[in-house]
Amino acid sequence: MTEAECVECGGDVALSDDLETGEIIDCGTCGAELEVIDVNPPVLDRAPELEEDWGE
Amino acid sequence: MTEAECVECGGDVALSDDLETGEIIDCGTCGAELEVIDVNPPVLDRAPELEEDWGE
Amino acid sequence: MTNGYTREELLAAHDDLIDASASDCLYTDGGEPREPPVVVKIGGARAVEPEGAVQDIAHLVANGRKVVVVHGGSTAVDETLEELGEEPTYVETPSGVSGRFTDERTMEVFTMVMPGKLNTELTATLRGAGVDALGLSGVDGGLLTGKRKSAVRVVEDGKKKIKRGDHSGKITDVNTQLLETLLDGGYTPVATVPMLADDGVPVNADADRAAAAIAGALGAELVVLTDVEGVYEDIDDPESLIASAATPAEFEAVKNAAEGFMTKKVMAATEALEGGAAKVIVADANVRDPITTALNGGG
Amino acid sequence: MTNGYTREELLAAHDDLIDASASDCLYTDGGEPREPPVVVKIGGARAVEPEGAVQDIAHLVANGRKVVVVHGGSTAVDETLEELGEEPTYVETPSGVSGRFTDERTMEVFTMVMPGKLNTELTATLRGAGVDALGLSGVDGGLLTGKRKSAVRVVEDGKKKIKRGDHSGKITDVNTQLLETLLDGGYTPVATVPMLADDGVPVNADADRAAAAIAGALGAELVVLTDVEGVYEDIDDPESLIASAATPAEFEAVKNAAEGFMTKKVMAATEALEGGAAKVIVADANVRDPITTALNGGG
Ligand SMILES: [Zn+2]
Ligand SMILES: [Zn+2]
Repeated sequence: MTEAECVECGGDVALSDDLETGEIIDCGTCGAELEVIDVNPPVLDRAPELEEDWGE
Repeated sequence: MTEAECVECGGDVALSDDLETGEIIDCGTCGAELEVIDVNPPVLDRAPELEEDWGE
Repeated sequence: MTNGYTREELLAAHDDLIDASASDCLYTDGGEPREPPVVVKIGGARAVEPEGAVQDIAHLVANGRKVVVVHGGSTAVDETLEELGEEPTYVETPSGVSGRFTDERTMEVFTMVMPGKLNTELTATLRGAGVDALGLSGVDGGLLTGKRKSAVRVVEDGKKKIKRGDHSGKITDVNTQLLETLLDGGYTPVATVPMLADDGVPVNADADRAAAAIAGALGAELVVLTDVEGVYEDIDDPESLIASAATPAEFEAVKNAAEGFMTKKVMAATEALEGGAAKVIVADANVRDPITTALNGGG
Repeated sequence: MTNGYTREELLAAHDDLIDASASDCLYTDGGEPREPPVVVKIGGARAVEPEGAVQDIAHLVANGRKVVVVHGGSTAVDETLEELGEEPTYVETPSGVSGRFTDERTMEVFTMVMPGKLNTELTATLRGAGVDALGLSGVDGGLLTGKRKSAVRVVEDGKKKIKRGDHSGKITDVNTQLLETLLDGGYTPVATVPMLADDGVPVNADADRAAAAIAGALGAELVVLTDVEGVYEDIDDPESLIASAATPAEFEAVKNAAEGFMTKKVMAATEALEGGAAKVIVADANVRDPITTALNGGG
């Protein structure tokens, strides 16, 4: 279990050991959705809002 | 070695044992090109003239 | 191709059609028909099996109606992927909708199957029925364009994730001038996806929504043919069929009733109406003259 | 896509082009250019690698020249056949020419690769270069039609044979009205095979001959880009290059000189001239501005 800093509020975000790139973590402090950009060391960024769309 | 009749001149056409459907035989008598329509029993017909063409 | 009709049946159907819409259909004075064009969406879940639709389209076109055909063919894409030893990738979105994840290779196969195999086949079939059909993908002449979406939100093993490398997009513009030029020239456009994204890349888009975008842009009547018989208020009660809706408000009721894969069709229908379509009908593909029947409001 | 030119180079090339044909190129009074259209045939033996051609086509179109692009891609068809576990079938004709035997399955793969993968790719690439490109197969709008040939004469193991089940044909008609409608609308048609045979079936036809048929029908100048630098009177002597021919008679000399795979290009060129093409140039694809260079008569 490691920790990282929320890019929105600066609060601590707990990270599980099976963290994956692309995973979305909710900040427990401010509720922001954070995307795991890199795993080792962990890098978080605000997860992009993406409209739901589908193809064929 | 069997024989068949030329559909053009009625002459005898000698057929080899390894005759194949689609094969073109030249009539030794009149020179007509004959297509092997069937092998057993052998059926001959005048081979169609086909313009030479190619694709991609 | 089998015709499936005797000459007498065709003539009778022809008379019916003229009777049904005599006030706004044929003009012996050479005037233009005042009816809006019809956009017919065929194929989908069970690939393209459009025999009934083909005859009906031929009939409509022979009567002077302007028709744009749109087709999908997702199943055929999966089949070809499997023949090539590739695994089709489907992902679940946060709202529970399942959708294809289109990586670069899948996109390549997608173009082979959609504008390649299926569109060529359908265009040839329509031409065989006397329709001056002309196949187009959304890339051709910039027919269907919009924003690229290379990332999607998915749910994998219960985790929310951003998945990148997707080749999909959202259609925001339709080249109606191209369609009108072709329709005026007597052609019947046969359109399919991919669309062309704003980064210049051909990408995946839902064919129902492509049909909706086209119908909206042309102010056309949209007939979406499916294997099921429309949208049901109660999906287990065949009597609860909602045959058509003419306004976004009416469609709100339909929307609430729709379940499963019909969600996409209803969403597309809503988009068509909001985009300017004259009318949207989701109808059973498996009846004789499915389009004429749908347009004449019954079965 | 990399551009390959600086802005200054593009401007200089632009000036050159205008200088070279100032008398019949740009009209500030809005008049129509008097030049015939250009049909550009790209791709072939080494599939489609058209970067130089794409820039050059964009340049020609920006200068108001009407351009129709035609592409082949036989190698890509073979690659996809192999990926699908199929063996491409080539047969030898009595006169010694090697040609593809196109059975039903091969035809299906053919439509996947030609109007599907390659045409969509090239159309998107051209659009990325600013050309309002629109892809068409010979099936679309009946662009390329003619007689079906389902049987071919072949030589197998030294025996002459009739082989049936072939999907090929001979292009006898081009829908010039469709091309002119699109050209007048500002589009650049990107055409490819299959053609549509008189029995309603899409079939294989040689892309060089398709380009020739189109050039003939439009009275266009035909530029056939190849990996070799033209036709040689003596194929082992680079000095014996025959750069162009303007009449069937001139081409008779070229014909006698052609060897190997060039035979087909020369046959196609002859057909183009006999069909009404203004000029035919077989030119090296691997130079900068290959089309402009060819049209301006040098290298
Ligand atoms: Zn936070
Ligand atoms: Zn004889």
